[in-house]
Amino acid sequence: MARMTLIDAIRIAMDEELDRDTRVFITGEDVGPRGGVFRATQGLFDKYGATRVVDSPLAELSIVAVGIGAALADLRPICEIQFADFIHPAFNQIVNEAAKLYYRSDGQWRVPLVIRAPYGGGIGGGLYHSQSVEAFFAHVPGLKIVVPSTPQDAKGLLKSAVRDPNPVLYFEPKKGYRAIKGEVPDDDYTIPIGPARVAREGGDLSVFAYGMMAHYAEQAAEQVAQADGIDAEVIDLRTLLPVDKDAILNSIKKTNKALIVYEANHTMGYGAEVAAVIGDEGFEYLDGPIKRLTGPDVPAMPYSHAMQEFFMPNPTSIADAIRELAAY
Amino acid sequence: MARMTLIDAIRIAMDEELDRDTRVFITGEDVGPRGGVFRATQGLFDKYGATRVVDSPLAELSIVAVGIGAALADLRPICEIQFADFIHPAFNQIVNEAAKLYYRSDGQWRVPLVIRAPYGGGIGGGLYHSQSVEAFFAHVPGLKIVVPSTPQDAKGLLKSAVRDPNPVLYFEPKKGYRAIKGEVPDDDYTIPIGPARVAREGGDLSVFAYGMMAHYAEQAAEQVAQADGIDAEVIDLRTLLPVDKDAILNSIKKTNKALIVYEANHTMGYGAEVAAVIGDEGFEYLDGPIKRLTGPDVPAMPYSHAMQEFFMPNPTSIADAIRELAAY
Amino acid sequence: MSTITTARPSTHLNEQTLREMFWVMLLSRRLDERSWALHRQGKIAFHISGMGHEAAQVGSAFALNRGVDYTHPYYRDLALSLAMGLTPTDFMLSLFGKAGEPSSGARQMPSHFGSKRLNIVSGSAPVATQVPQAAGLAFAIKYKQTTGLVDPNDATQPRVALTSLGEGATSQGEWHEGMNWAGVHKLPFICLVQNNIYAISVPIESQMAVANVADRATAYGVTGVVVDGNDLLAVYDVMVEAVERAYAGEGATLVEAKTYRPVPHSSDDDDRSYRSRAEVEEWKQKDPINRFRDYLIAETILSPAQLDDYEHRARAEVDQAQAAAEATPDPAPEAALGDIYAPSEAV
Amino acid sequence: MSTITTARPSTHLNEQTLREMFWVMLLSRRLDERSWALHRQGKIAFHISGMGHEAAQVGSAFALNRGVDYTHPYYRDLALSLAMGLTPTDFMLSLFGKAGEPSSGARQMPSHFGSKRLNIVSGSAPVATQVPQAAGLAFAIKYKQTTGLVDPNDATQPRVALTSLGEGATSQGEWHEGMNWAGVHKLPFICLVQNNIYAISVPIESQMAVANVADRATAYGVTGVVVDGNDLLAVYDVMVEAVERAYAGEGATLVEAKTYRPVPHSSDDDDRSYRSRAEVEEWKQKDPINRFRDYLIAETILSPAQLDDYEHRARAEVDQAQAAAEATPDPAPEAALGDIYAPSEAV
Ligand SMILES: Cc1ncc(C[n+]2csc(CCOP(=O)(O)OP(=O)(O)O)c2C)c(N)n1
Ligand SMILES: Cc1ncc(C[n+]2csc(CCOP(=O)(O)OP(=O)(O)O)c2C)c(N)n1
Ligand SMILES: [Mg+2]
Ligand SMILES: [Mg+2]
Repeated sequence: MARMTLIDAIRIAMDEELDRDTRVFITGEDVGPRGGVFRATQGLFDKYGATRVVDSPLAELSIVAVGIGAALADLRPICEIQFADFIHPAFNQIVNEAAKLYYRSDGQWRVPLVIRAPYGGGIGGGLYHSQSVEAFFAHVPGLKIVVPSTPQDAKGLLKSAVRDPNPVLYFEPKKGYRAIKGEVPDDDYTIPIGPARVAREGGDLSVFAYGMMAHYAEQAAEQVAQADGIDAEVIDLRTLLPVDKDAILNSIKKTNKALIVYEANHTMGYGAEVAAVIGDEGFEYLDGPIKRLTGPDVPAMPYSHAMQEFFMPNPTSIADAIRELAAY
Repeated sequence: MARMTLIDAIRIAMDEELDRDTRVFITGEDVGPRGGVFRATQGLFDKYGATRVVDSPLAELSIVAVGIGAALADLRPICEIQFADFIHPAFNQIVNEAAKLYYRSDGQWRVPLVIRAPYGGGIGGGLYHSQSVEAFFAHVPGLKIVVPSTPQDAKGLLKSAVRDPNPVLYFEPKKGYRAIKGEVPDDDYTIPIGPARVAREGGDLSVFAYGMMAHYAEQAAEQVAQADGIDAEVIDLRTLLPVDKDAILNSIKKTNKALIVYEANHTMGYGAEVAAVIGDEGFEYLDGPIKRLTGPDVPAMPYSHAMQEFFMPNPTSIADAIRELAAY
Repeated sequence: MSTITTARPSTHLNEQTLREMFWVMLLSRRLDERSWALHRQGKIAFHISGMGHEAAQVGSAFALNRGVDYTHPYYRDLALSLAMGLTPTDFMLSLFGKAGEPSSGARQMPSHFGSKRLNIVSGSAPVATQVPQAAGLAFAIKYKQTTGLVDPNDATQPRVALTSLGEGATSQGEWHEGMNWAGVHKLPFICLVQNNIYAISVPIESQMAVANVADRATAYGVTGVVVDGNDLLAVYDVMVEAVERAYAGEGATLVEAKTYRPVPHSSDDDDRSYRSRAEVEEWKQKDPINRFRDYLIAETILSPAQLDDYEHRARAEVDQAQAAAEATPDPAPEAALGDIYAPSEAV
Repeated sequence: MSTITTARPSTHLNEQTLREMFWVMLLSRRLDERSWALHRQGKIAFHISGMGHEAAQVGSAFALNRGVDYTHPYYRDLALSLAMGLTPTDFMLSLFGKAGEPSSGARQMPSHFGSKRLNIVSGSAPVATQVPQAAGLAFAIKYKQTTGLVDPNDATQPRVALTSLGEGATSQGEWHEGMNWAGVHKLPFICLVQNNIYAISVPIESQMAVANVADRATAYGVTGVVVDGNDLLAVYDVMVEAVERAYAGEGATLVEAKTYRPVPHSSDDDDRSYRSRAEVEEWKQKDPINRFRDYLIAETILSPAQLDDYEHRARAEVDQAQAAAEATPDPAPEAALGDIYAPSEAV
């Protein structure tokens, strides 16, 4: 066990996977000598060389497509998209290609590909360095989507992603890269893709979140527990696709109330699906409206600090939403 | 008034807009002499010439981007994407550019752009000529999304789209191109982007749908009215973005039960947002679970007729779902 | 810039191989013709044809280590796929969308060729997506050789990746990015552009402002070659050079085979709106199969009797394939639900 | 293929204009230096610099009908934007993210230049997206002229669209598609590539396998020109030719200005991991502003006293801009909610 930041855990996972399996390689912009703009690949170029840690041309479509091709040839690419905001040029390759190759080949061609991308706001990144893009891809069967919120999960889930025979999008809450710290086992463990994590048990209501918002939701839950005696359960969804319906419904059966938090735009954010699952299969257990606390429906997060803070949910606004729902 | 098909109404709308305003032009693959692969632009090249009906290179990204640039310069481009399945290469231009230009320029630069794309299944198109892509874009504030289901709406909404100062995605249910017929006024009318249409009034439950599924939902509602005495209200959502919350909630207040139908993949389809809106603001009126009848969560619609029919909701499966929900 | 090849590896082909090349072209053509007929009869819903492109495809295929080297073809590559090892029955199953169709389990439209066994990557419909993926296949070849995962001289392993597409599809950004990777990493990669001067109805002048697609090779630092795509042996010659270049680690090649599609784009198309009958007739005179047939007969590599025999065999194979497909049931409707995620396995 | 220009329109520039060009470069540089200082002082969160690129930008800008012709610049185009008419205060407001910042209302990060009034299209961060959009602007210019919406000789109307980007960004499919439209439609379009041989840390060899970006012009049937981007007048000369070509309806030009970024990519970068100090020092010797200053002084177009005066004025303008920005309040938080949809208006 060692205490470390989220980004350290991510780097260590990659380091260990590169070490374990020669088929694993990394490509992306500035992942080489520069070690990535966030330093996620720092030191890996020196350790594994230019063949396995490959600075790509500045072209996301081909970063993903070359990854797909290499995965078809049984390598294990880890493709870094420098910011999730820049994944859109690769949308066609992800949605029409990576997600559909196994299906369209009747199960002959597999795409064991990992796409890592830092996502989310609150770091002064403005419209194009703050986006949360997970909802787009959650509509695409054939993909898996992972969003870690703790260093322990980050390492274990990334290893699972590298070993998964399917394309996995691994979105990293970049605001938490250095802000989130935690204990990480030293050994070669994995955390399965699929199951959500009960981050905090509680009986009064359920808060569903992931990434930075899961981290904030835990803080908010502690706050309302101490200040208001509200016992909120926090479910860190952690895997967004496939949807962990059981975890969602089990929590609702227990608490009968749902608050869903995400920092993406409100409309059609991932929480819409969580709400829809609850509104259908969890309907009979509900004791209150299904609430969402989200980013507003504006084209993207603004740069100015004042506007940015206005945009982002935070522990305080989550605590307020918890209190309001608890009082329903 | 004249009775015509959906695609005729679309063509007439374009013809009239080209005639009305020299700034209007059409570009896309095969829109010129060929008149479009579905014949939506038939005759327009002959009438307006190569300057205004422009065969584009085979490159969707640039079809949209050139459209954006032309719109910035105050033209009124209508960009045709040959099949909605091929809109993905243009995702970056639509999501990062068209949707955000007005916002990012503090309201200085407008993008009066229309993107037309035939969408949906049931025509033997397999994985790549059957997709429903509306949900991806419904997560993008700054865009408007329109899906007509009748010839009258098709003409009026397309004219509104051409005259709208914002980027409008206009998705055409291609299975209905010739299958859906109806009366269309001869005059230069518009139908506003925004409000849903009550396709059938009813008191027992609400069916929310759009495009081909709205057409089917009407048929199913008639069926259950006659066979089972169930009085279903059918709301043709028609504009998907901005979301017409009022129409949704007003119907729910009246009927207390919701069935949402869409042919896209289940998870994160547009109906997830409709369900989430109802689960929050409509919660107090609900007398039953919020149901969705949708395409399954598989990567895309298969080609084989047997599998395709298995994938698509249809009037019979909608009628069954209505009966089941009515009995709740 | 485009280079003209001077080496003529085709002069070393034995008669048996020459006849085999002819046979694949002929079989492809007869299968293709039957497909159009089936569509006219209302027996199948859709056909997209490789007619006219057979020499470009078969000449390319025979330069590869067939069934071992990677191919990532497009919808016109019927003859190429047959050369790789797909069968007429495989194709008929796809036309009829029947159970057990080997490329996709009848999930895809016809002509979306694929076979893991033959290292044919299953293609999609969005054009040009295969190009950067094929660069990825080529990247993997080089990677495995560099890291010692495979022996560069092991002929049981893929040593080149060939992808193919139409001239129109080179307008896509996907093509640019794939070509660029191939150039930057000097990959064992071949891009075969089958230039039939139309993308559905759009003529090449509306697609690009250059005389030859192969001229674009300059932008990527790869070798560019223009070849008469209706001349089987000329295609074979330039392809052998391209393959040897790849095997030798000397980088990628862009081969432009100039040809024509004498039929509509697909069974949904009507080409009379966008090109003259005179033009079509003119090109039909340059038919690549007739041309190679005449050559083989003139060189007495093929006798008229053998030709008759080939025609009979081709018809019989096509008949048999059609019968087999017609006798096969539809897939189970629930087969739509399979193969969404590959199962995890022990690492 | 690249052409070398022989015409020297710069020989016709009057001294006043030459000094104005120098002034814009100097002002841009001083503003840029101050921005770095403000970042070091922790007063601003982010800066991305145009240092070293001033000659490429100002030489280009002065060849245009400034404030009328369209520009669609990128984040390094501080000097270009100043030449077009943005002010140091405008820029300082963006650095501080303050209310009323004219390009974006402080919604965008600094250096995302834009102004409807000056026909500078508001840029985004994803690289190369502006290229096909600028092709669209150029398409609109030609369209309006062809359909009679504007008079081709009306100098109050935009007659060319210039977009600019780095060499790394030409790897994007967006670039390919934009260049291709410009070629196919023979558009009044100029693509200025500011080649500083790095994309953040990635050297040009990992980006493309060609010697010059301008060599890629061949792939699009447009004119390609390489120019020393640190030579103001040389840039001006090739740009005047490109602009005249556009105005005359003779098509698009790809101009590659070879230059260098003597500072890190942005305030978030540390360039020591990827390039040597010696290399940086070597390029600093080629500084475009010093070079033009020495020329003006040698030609007695600028006196040492005038130079001093310029320096003082530049400092004063930068001081004043900073003070103005610091004195301006933050935007209202709720300003985040504005400008989602343009209001409909009477047609
Ligand atoms: C991304 C994308 N856009 C549009 C289409 C529709 N489409 C199918 S084939 C085709 C023309 C292709 O022309 P070309 O690349 O020259 O190949 P050819 O069919 O002539 O062999 C088009 C536009 C598609 N399949 N994919
Ligand atoms: C699509 C996209 N991917 C990645 C980035 C991150 N990024 C910003 S600038 C840059 C390098 C650009 O290099 P170049 O085009 O050479 O321009 P320069 O900065 O050198 O002037 C990168 C990778 C981005 N802005 N957009
Ligand atoms: Mg073609
Ligand atoms: Mg650069």
